[in-house]
Amino acid sequence: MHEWALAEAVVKSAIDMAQKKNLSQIKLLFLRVGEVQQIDMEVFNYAIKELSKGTILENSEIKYEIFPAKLVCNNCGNIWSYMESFQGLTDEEKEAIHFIPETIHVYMKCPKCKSADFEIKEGRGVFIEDIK
Amino acid sequence: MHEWALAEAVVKSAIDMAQKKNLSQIKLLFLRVGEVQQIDMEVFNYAIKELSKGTILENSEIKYEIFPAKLVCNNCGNIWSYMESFQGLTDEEKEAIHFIPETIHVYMKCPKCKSADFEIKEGRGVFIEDIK
Amino acid sequence: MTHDPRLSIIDKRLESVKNIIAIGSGKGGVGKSTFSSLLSLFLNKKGYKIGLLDLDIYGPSNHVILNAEDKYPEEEYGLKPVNVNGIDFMSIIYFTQNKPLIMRGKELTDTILEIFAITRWRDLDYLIIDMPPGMGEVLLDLIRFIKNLQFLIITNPTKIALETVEKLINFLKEGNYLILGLVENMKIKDGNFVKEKCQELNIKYLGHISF
Amino acid sequence: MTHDPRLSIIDKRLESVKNIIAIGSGKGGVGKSTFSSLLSLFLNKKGYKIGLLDLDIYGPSNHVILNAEDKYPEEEYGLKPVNVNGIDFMSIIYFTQNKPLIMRGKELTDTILEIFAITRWRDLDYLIIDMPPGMGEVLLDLIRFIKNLQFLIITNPTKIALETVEKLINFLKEGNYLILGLVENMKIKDGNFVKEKCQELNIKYLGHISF
Ligand SMILES: Nc1ncnc2c1ncn2[C@@H]1O[C@H](COP(=O)(O)OP(=O)(O)O)[C@@H](O)[C@H]1O
Ligand SMILES: Nc1ncnc2c1ncn2[C@@H]1O[C@H](COP(=O)(O)OP(=O)(O)O)[C@@H](O)[C@H]1O
Ligand SMILES: [Mg+2]
Ligand SMILES: [Mg+2]
Ligand SMILES: [Mg+2]
Ligand SMILES: [Mg+2]
Ligand code: NI
Ligand code: NI
Ligand SMILES: [Zn+2]
Ligand SMILES: [Zn+2]
Repeated sequence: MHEWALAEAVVKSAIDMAQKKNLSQIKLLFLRVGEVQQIDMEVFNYAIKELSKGTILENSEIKYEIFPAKLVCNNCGNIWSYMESFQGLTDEEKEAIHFIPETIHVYMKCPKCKSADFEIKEGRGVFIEDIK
Repeated sequence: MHEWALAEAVVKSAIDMAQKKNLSQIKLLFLRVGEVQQIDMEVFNYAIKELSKGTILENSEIKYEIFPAKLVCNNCGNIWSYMESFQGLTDEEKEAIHFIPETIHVYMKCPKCKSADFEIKEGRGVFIEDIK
Repeated sequence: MTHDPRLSIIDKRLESVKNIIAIGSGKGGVGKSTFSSLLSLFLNKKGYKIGLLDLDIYGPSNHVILNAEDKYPEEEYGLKPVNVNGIDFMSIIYFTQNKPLIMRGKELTDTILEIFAITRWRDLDYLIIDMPPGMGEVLLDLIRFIKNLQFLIITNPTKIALETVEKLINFLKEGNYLILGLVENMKIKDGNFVKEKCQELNIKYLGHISF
Repeated sequence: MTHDPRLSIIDKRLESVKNIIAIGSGKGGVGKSTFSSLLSLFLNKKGYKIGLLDLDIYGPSNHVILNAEDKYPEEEYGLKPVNVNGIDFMSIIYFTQNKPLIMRGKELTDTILEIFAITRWRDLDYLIIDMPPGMGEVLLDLIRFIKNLQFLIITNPTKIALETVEKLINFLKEGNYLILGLVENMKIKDGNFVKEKCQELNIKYLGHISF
């Protein structure tokens, strides 16, 4: 349900951006959604639609690109996919990362060298890629 | 004179890199030198030559690319050139930055918003770009 | 033209907060967290609506001082802060199971942005922000992202602490950030040198707390 | 294939240093700097050759404790640490005129790398490294770049401090880093709970220092 908070941020941002671009109506909203937060896309999409009602974002097409997450170890250089480590997490751990992705450093280690000092190189957060 | 310390790092790195590449002799060493540290290129070049004697780096061609420094303000987004602010520094301040470039945050501000929270986007340090 | 939507929502999340006060020092161990918790309790007793946000990501402490370890923020169109003795409280501790959380600076920025983007503060008279020591991302990002931020500085009466506290004060003054004043904590013997330092730095001496 | 040559020279710069001991805590204000300085003086008196490196970039303190403010490192094929009462001392303070130095984490990494790359330590029995609070770049980069690093942990005997100190210890233990033991600083009243915590965490209790 905190997907609503993220949706609200997206809707507000999109409208702000449209105003800067002098758009009177948003035809397309293009979002990049990283897999780290495991966002519930159904809730998220529904929330965006609901919050768009009565705004210049209403009725616009929304395109989502789900971005696989790439983790890079600062210690040994190893690169691995989020999903590789995701399986081993408990529900509680998944939920913590769902809210604050950086808590990943509490619950995951580099599979090669066991370091917690790695970077979420790709696949973190929600970004607006484009509006039209 | 601390250019010798930097030269020593370059020589050691170049030789290490050559060994990894299985080169028996280095023909070309290509260095990128940022302008932030205001390295004395004459001393630096002399030091590299001296320290290379008797190594696989001896007699190699050394190419330098001096990189102008670009500063980007994290606060207002302003981008400016290092040289713009460099003129206003005292000798003591220049020397501090010469040794530890990050002390630039003590002595320079964004010319537009006066924030010290800016990034040395380009032109920091010495890098080996290539060896052949 | 990739845009991070969190940047657009922070103002909205804080729009019902009348005052935002960051408890800072630059120096560690001078009582920032103890003071943040006690100030929150005190103002709450006085009838003000108080929020307390622990932004010491590596070493959160307020949950210990307030004994708020067994609660959890509720999910409700975002996250609702935990209610502790009438104070609305948020801390990274609710996501770490009290285990070590290391991270680099860029990720501190992301953590702070995320917390501000998803935490739903209700109407507050004061949001107290407990800061970590240092002058890195947490300080720089608070300044960057939070409007109308006011600073309250804490020190202890030692030369070692003031050496660092003075740096924070000078940094804030140079940037024209609002400093409410300085609190001298852990005072043991009589002496005026912190008060005099305040005069020298032209900031308000707010009083002392005994050791 | 851009390469940072500093990474290749650090080992060489430290090759004549027999022991490298990082004084850490995670928590601020527990006496890391005071202890680092006093340990350095003590070991030096015992006849050991000692280097002391202050890596608390935002809040360096050892120059105050050692009264080493009026010296300056000499340039000699790099930088020669300052000699303070026989100790070889290096600190960011020599480059900041004691003014505020803010920076973000990535730049902390660069600062530390630069200091290690250009500082020429002579033969040393011990290099003592005074660490800042927190578990960010300074900790992570020391671990990453410095071989044979040993940690000595300091805490004060309060629940608040231990809450954070425990996190550092657990992090180091998980990574199999060498912990020499823990020093209990600022002890006021009798009590064994820090000692007991050491047993629980399976690390050596090295002793206490009174407040
Ligand atoms: N006025 C005081 N008298 C005695 N001890 C104090 C006082 N204020 C704080 N402390 C203690 O000092 C230590 C550091 O306090 P803390 O609030 O954690 O500081 P910070 O948040 O600045 O690191 C804690 O152990 C705390 O209990
Ligand atoms: N054993 C002690 N008794 C009394 N005060 C101490 C003791 N050790 C340190 N202090 C004081 O505590 C404060 C914090 O010490 P400091 O060495 O700066 O800690 P840190 O480096 O961990 O932040 C300083 O004001 C210092 O003088
Ligand atoms: Mg604290
Ligand atoms: Mg001084
Ligand atoms: Mg210290
Ligand atoms: Mg606990
Ligand atoms: Ni959710
Ligand atoms: Ni030089
Ligand atoms: Zn690894
Ligand atoms: Zn600016």
